[in-house]
Amino acid sequence: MSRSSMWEAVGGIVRRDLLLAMRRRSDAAMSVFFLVIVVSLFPLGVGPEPAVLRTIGPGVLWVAALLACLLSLARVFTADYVDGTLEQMVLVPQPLAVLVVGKVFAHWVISGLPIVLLSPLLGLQFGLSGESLGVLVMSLLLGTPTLSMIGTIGAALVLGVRGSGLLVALLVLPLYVPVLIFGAGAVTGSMAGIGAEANLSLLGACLVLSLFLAPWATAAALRIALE
Amino acid sequence: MLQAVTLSCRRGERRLFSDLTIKVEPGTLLAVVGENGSGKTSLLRIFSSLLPPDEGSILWDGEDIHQLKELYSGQLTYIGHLNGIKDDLTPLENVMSAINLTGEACSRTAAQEALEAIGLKRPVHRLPSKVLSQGQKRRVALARLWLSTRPLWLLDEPFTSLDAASTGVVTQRLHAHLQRGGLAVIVTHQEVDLPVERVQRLRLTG
Amino acid sequence: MSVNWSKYSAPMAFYPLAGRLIPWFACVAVALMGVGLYMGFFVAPTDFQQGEAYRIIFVHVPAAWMSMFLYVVMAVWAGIGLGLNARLSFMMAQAIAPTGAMFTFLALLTGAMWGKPTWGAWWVWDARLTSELILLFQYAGVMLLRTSIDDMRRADRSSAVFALVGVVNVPIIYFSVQWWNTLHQGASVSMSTGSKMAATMLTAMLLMTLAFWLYSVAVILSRVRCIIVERESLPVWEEEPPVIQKVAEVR
Amino acid sequence: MQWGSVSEFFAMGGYGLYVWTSFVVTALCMVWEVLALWRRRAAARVEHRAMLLGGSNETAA
Repeated sequence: MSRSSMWEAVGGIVRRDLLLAMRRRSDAAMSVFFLVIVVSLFPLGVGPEPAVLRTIGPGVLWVAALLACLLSLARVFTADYVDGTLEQMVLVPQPLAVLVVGKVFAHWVISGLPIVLLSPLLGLQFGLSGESLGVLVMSLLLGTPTLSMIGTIGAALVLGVRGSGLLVALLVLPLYVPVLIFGAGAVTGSMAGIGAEANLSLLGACLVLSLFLAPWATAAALRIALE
Repeated sequence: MLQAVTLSCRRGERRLFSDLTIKVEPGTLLAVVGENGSGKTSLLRIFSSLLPPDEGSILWDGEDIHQLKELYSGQLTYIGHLNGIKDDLTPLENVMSAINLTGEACSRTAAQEALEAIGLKRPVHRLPSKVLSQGQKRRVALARLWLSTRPLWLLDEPFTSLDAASTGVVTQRLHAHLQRGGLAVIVTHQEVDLPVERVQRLRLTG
Repeated sequence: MSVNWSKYSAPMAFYPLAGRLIPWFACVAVALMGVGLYMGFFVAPTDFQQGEAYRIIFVHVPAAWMSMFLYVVMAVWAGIGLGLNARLSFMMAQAIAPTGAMFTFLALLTGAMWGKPTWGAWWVWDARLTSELILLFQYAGVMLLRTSIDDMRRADRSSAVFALVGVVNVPIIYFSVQWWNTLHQGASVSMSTGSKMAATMLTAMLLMTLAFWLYSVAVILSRVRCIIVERESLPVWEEEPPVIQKVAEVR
Repeated sequence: MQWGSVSEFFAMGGYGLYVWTSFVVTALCMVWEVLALWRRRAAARVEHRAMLLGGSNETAA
């Protein structure tokens, strides 16, 4: 149970999940495509008025990012649950919550990071200025890990439950509200010229809070799901 | 030493077993037999600490495993009814990542030797696991036994879909484990070809 | 044989106790509600700003308070259940959820009824109403998670974990929406009438809150009795408490 | 007492619709909840009797 063996275990999980994602690149690409499509639908629905698009841009981008994260949640534990690797993960001599952080990190790299990297392009579609694009990337960089953290609680709770896809949305979306408010607020704030720092630091606070609390809840939910 | 003390378990309304007390000494194996649905797998999962018993407790060297928590996990190798291998990874990657998960380093050669020991030839090591047969997948899972240094092995139907030769190899490995003072609990519907004095049988009637 | 008797006897011992308490809570609740309504409609004066519409707060505020309070109580029972593995705690949590959700719904509905004449809009995105809405979703989540899981033990524990996560969430939501409102410089509206409130208004509101609380206790206790009967498949005892000794023999 | 007549009381200074909807819906919800619980209890009782008559008298297993 030394520290090095803990890193070995967490690193092992991250390496394995990234390797699996490399083998199935289409899975990771799907949530990105989803994001692009959803975001592109809005101008078609609302109309091409640049002023309107600029106003709704931050909210639309953030809601779409949130939904893309939600869609990818089903993948976090389901395969592990079905093939038995989750049992193995629960039965290792390291604290489960720490391993969960590894799982979440890998999940974020696969499904959250592409969203962050793609967001400036999508922001251009909505006529966001250079500075606002920077804030958008920054807010997503701070916010999407929180979304992954919170989302895995829901993913663990609904493991193997019938109708889990819809249920996880119902459980997780209310928990996403603060992140959405601060994230979209940061971009709106920078556009309105009142600065994004306060919102960004609140996003950071959310990340820290979720980093401390969510893994324990997820670990508890996983143990319950495996009983 | 592994002990079950006044254990009882029920799933839903059904009582699987109650007031079960049993002791497994170092160097011996407990073979749990019984019909389908008699609670064999539940008992093994209770031993593994995955499933808390409704009553009673499991003691490892006299201490309750739910107090020991991760310390107990560090004592056991559990191979369940599910193989715990990834279809998209090769057998070699599967073995290595399974060992990594337990917090130990695993060299490529060690993993290769383990896979060869259970009769999986080199060319197979590099195929994606999804093309393997059921028996081959089971052997990939069991290859971990050749890398395990843990004193307690918990195996759920280890011989399922194995041919006679592989069954013999796994039995030999079990024997070696017991001779080194290891313990094992296995769920099986087959006879285990081990010296009588090392095997204790528990029949669950359900 | 060392058996944790408390685990089994608790729901059984609780059943008759709850049965004896329910009529008292129910009667006092009805009486207080009567007094509260009388105070609210006949003693409390007309508000000079809002006219008679303000009288909605005599149901709105108690319903909103109860919805939050019951959620916290539910989470506490859920936490006790997870910590001590006590079945009665999970049953209490299960029994509280529907009543809590009902009060949340009522708080939202009466909030809209109050908002329309006062603000001119059925719905305003202020921190309180938004938190109530999210609270309703969380109650729905707890109940749906429970009904989606067939294994009773897992249903208990999973919904308990979610209830506890929700407790952390609601204050954060409240704060974040308030923050968001200042950013958007929305109407700084608030449902409390603050210090302007006449003493009789406050009395009526507190009486109604107390009445709602007692009503909740009565309803929740009687629901927990139903749950005990359904889940333990035990007889519906009329008067006599069950003889635990005898049950022990059967087991 | 600020009400001149019964109709004035029901009018609630022009806000009758809002005030009475709030109170009536609240009352209906509570009555409905109590009735639903009463029925649930009755159902549990009937089911239990049926179980006893059905011969399975393993009450506490």
